[in-house]
Amino acid sequence: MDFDLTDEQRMLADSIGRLVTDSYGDFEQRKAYRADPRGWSPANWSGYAEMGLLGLPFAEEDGGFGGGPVETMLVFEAFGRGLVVEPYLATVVLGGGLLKRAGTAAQRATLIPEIAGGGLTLAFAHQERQARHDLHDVATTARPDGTGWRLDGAKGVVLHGDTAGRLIVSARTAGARRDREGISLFLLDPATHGVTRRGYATQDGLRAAEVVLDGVLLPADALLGPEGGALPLIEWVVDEAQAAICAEALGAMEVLRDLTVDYLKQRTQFGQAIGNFQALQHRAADMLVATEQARSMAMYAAMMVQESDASARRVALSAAKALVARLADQLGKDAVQLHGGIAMTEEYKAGHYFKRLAILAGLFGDMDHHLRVVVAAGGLPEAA
Amino acid sequence: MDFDLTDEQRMLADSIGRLVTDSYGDFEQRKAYRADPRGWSPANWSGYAEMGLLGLPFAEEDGGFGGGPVETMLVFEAFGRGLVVEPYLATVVLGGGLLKRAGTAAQRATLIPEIAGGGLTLAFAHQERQARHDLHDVATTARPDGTGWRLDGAKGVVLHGDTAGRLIVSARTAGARRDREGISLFLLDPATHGVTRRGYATQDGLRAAEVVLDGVLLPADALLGPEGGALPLIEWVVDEAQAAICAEALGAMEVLRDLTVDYLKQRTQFGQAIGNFQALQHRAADMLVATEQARSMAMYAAMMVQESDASARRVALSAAKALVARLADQLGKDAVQLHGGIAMTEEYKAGHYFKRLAILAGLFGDMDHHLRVVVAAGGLPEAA
Amino acid sequence: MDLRYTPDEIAFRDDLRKFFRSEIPLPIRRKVSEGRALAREDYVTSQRILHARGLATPNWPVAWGGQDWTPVQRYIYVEELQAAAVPQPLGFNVNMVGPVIATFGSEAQKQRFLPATANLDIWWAQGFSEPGAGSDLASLKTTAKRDGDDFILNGQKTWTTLGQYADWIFCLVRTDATVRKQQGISFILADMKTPGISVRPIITIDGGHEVNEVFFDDVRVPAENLVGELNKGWDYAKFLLSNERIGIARIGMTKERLARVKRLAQETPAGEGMVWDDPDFRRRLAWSEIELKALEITQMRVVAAQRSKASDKPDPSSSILKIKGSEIQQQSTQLLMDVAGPYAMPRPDREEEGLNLPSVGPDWADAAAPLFFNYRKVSIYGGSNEIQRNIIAKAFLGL
Amino acid sequence: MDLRYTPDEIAFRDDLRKFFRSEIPLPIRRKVSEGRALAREDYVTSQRILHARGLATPNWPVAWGGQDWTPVQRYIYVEELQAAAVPQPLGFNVNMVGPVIATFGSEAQKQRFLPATANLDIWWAQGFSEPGAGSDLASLKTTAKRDGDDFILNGQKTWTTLGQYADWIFCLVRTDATVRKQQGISFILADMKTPGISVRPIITIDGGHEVNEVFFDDVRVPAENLVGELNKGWDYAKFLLSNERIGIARIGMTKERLARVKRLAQETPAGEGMVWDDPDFRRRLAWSEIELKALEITQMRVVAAQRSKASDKPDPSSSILKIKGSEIQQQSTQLLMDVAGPYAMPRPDREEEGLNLPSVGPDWADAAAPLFFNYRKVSIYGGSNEIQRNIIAKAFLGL
Repeated sequence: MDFDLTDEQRMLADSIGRLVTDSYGDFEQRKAYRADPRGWSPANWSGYAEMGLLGLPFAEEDGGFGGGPVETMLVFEAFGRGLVVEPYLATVVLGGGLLKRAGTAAQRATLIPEIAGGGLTLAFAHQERQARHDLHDVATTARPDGTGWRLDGAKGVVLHGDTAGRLIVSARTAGARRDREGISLFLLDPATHGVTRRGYATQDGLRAAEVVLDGVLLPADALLGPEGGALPLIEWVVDEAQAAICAEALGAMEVLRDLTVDYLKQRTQFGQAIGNFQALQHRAADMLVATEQARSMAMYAAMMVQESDASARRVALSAAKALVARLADQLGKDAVQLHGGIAMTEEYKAGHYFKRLAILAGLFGDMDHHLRVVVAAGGLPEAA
Repeated sequence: MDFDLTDEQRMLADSIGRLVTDSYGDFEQRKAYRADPRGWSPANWSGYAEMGLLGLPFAEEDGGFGGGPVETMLVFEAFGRGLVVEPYLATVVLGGGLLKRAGTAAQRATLIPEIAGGGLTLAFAHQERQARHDLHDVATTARPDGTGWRLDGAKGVVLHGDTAGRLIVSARTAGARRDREGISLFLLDPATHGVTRRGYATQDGLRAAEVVLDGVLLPADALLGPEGGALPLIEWVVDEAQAAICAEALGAMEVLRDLTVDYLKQRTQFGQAIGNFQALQHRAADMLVATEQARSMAMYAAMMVQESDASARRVALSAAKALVARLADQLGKDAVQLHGGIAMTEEYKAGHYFKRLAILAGLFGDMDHHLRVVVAAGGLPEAA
Repeated sequence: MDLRYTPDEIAFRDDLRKFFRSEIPLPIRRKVSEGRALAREDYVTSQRILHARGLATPNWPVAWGGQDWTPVQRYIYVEELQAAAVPQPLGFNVNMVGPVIATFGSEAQKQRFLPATANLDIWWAQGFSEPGAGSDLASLKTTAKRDGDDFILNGQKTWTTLGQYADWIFCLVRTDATVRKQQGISFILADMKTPGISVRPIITIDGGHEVNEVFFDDVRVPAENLVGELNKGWDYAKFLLSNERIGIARIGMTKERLARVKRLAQETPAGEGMVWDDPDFRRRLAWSEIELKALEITQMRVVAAQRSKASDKPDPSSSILKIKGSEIQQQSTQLLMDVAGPYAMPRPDREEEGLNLPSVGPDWADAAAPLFFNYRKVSIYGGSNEIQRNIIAKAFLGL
Repeated sequence: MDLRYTPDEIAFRDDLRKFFRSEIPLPIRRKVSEGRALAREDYVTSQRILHARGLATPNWPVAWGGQDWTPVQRYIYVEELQAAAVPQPLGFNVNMVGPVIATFGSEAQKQRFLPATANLDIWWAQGFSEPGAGSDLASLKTTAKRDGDDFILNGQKTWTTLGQYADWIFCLVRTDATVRKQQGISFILADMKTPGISVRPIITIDGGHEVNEVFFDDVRVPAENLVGELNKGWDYAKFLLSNERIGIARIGMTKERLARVKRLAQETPAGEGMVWDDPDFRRRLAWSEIELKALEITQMRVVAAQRSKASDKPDPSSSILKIKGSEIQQQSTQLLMDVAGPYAMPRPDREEEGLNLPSVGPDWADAAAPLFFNYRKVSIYGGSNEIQRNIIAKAFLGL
């Protein structure tokens, strides 16, 4: 049993922390990044590349740094602290996670160095409107067409899909809409004829896109991974994304807790700092309890995402997500309430943390959904 | 729309309030009543008879006073305030409710004056161990035997079944264990051969019994109400009991709230009354909010129990019970917590209110059960 | 004791119900129902239709356009208005400055302001809150100094709701700094076009422009704009704030929203079926409905107590209605956001994208998250829920 | 970072697991599992079995029978002990007075008391709480006045857990009333048989006799029974109370209880099926399991921090473990009561009924409600959860 970081991990955490403080320490900077037509900062992206973050989870032989879930946790906790807007989850965790596991040697050799170098971003176009939180619910079809494929369908709320240089699209090569078998992945250039993207801002200040695929013709080698057998891989990568989200929520919760405590110390009312009022003190104390419980669950998620038994892994990640979502929701609401009106304003930071937490809580399945997964499994997996 | 009591109702409430204060105002009295072998006070019972409470809900032509659910609500709120231990729910609401609706003229003419006069108590032996909260789950059988009936089965947690002068027993005259049709009621003397009762104290200081029916032979006229068609009647009477329970819980909650507020004013710690601490003040405020919400739901229950549409009635009563159970549970726990150790002692009143509330919350179905009824119905019934 | 309305009350309710649904334009009511911001014209249109029928200011003195309704009728009016998603007549006009002028104003002030206020010819803003005051309203710092026939105002107000549309503002100002803070406050009216008044928008986290800061920089206001007596403003403010207990919990509105949430849940696909098939969702919705039912009866009890004139002693009902009402309103917006699911996320910038594009998700879904964000305010404003708990503990429990 | 134990730790765990389950009598462990009161002999039997293997006082100095374990080993020990439903070695002996005597006592005191304390030849009671003091422990009023070679004790202690079994009692007493309240307190030992000591049972709402009042009426105690220095008792009390952070949350015990709740729910009929088939029940159980998992990792982090010696600065972990640990323990007793359903109600008086009757409901069910009632204490004692929140707010958040 070991809860210490290695020296390398500690150095990584320090470096990312400094980088995020430099680029996001002044909240006005974030507004400027969002004002870029991309919705994020190419300069920051280059910075991440220089620090090696964009190649972090890829194997060294593919041009990466061989980082694991703990490293990803450290990155996302820092990103959560800064409310970072760059497409790291979309590119490195989701897109990169699929690519590194399903890509052929040729695909990996071409694309991973490009990603690690900052020249290429990815997005994972999977979510469909009817599916809600069910990863196996895919109506988009990929039919054999000559030697290649023809894709038809629509994907929604594709994180950073508007600016991605490549899309990884899930489509059904066999089976019915809700079958677990028959789902395949395709790697495609969004400039391909028949692909329409409509990008938009999201409620938390990031970006996403609707993607329509209308008779998109792809060559045979656009297939990424096993034909019809992509679901376990998708589930694994989405679990990795959940672990990252737990860590990101933790970082955001900690900042929001500290903002709130500072505000309670500074704000005076009825002739004294409102932090003197015991009812507010106790809610601040509950915020500390919540962040510590969230930290434990983010660590649990990072450790359990490596679990070889897929069903145990899925249940553990759902447990982590359910609790982090509940804690993030309560802490976000309490932070706004304890601040009062100021947290309702666009100018002040706190409301943005609250909004990001509200969106993170629902990303890839909300609390109810993930609790149901745990309930259906009869409870948490037994420890090894 | 009218939320006023009539003058008669107000007078009734005042009289019961005085009676309960006289007989239960000193908590030591209650201990003495419980020490009686019956577990309750025959003297109090006579007092209720003298005041007309024991004939309250019966029709005047049957020897009663024609009171309705509002009168019952007033009685039970007062009983809740006193933590009254007498078998009023068992005798008047449950037994009496069945008797007045299902009894023949002869049965009513014989028994109701006896009940109203205080000479006879009843108990409703319905609950079975496998049924839990499902009123239609009856395994006890009643088979034709000569001109009469033969009953076999076991009934559990029969409220005040140990001292009742007559039992009303549900048994299946047709159908399978969980059929809605085929349930009948029988009126019997517990001294009948084949009836075994095992009485015991309950966790809240009242009494109940296990009743075993082993080849109990009854005459034909022991049948109470329509053969095989008793379920709607049972549901109605249990709904009336739920309305009474909501009112009783309200009364107990109000006393427990006031006890807690008084304690906060008197108890000093760290050199001041603990009622000066804002975190405790806010929880006391929440106790006031809870009692007001519970009062509204007790009134809702009293009004909706008269609803002619049985399914609307059942959903409304489940809604009332679910919320009152939730509020009672939270208030009871908070009251103990705010008191601290003293509320953990058998000597002091508060813990007894807490325990009674905990038991009332689960009586005839717990919060989860009743919420499920509301959910299954798609929500609350529309107002007329 | 009877939950049901009398036949007269039913007739009254049905009349209002019909009027609201047939006369107030549907596009306006749809905006209210979806929780979208209304344009100035929407408020004006709606209020003038109501006023033409005597339905804009029922709580005013009959002489000034009020209705001599029973408490139950007033209750029915508010509930039906909200249930039909009719914009409430502008509160600053009809519940706040109107009653104050009608009660404490001079005859000249009544003649000048009341008819225009009722018809929304004058749009009023409320100048109470100040930065740094928050829940401690009486610590306000904006000053009014007498100078000949004028007062000169200096200071800053904030959280001025819809102040961007205002023609006039009613303000609490400090006219005596030497006495206890509540005793040196006056109630004064100012034309928003007066030189020295400037308005700065506050954009809220939902992206909306609903509130403002209002700055007073040597603003010269005629002394005749003082309402009532000098230094009695705190009394008028208390009168005004206690004026309208009915409606504080917004029960009719929440009922309407919960019914809409239910309808949308039944129409929104989720995996094998619809969101409605999810028992956890329905359980949470059922709790909101049940709690709302209890609160509705609590409110009816307050109404009944008003009728039976037993309401002279202070009671904690406003605080209870505020606490539970705000909690259930917030639950309702949470449920709506949950129905939207992933499509609560898009926040397309219509300006940038082009206004003719269809909505990204279901056409109601983009309003869900902003409404959820926006509604955090309801447990903060008008005396935060913490302040309400203080009031209950101190004033009613004696702690 | 790794959740898993090392092979050595696994071997250590497996040894303990086997020992606990094979050597501690099953009837005793079953009582613990069902949450029933233990007899004095149960504690003694169990502790002597443990002590014979060096497992009763692992946290003591090795010279006095302790084990030189790593923090992870100590953690495993506590978890396995609880998971096997082994009675904890008597806390008053092994976590409280034992370490105080070992650290601050005289050599004579060590010789006299430590072996007997470890083997439960002496049963100790704790004389800290007083009526009227509650969470403000330092305001205690029991006095010890020097008189020749003795101290004379007068006053009253309360909430003295299992005091009815005690041979000796360790007390905090006031030896100087002229200084700040924390500075005039001493730590003294008294034989319960000393004239002037009387014990009155406190029956709790679960019907149990677990706590007592202890009265001191001119009780003459030899001065050699003073531990450490005069007027330093508060320091020893703080040492004692901070002594054992691991185990405060009782995670192993709650895990065992939740597993049992799950098993019973799978066996208890409810309508068509079993209680286990009720999704609402399972949802609540799942939340408890999940929260417990998070708390378990929080506790492991505390253990890890102890190992890495980074734990010298104060941290809020004890308060967090206390708050969440007590909440989840209470949830577990609520769940058990819910499984019992209607059969949580019977409370047969075995004395009156005759002890040979079978249980009224399922044989475990009559213990469910008393346990639920009894466990309200866990958020009250040892510094109520309100006090814990004060500590977090003041000491760690600087509020």
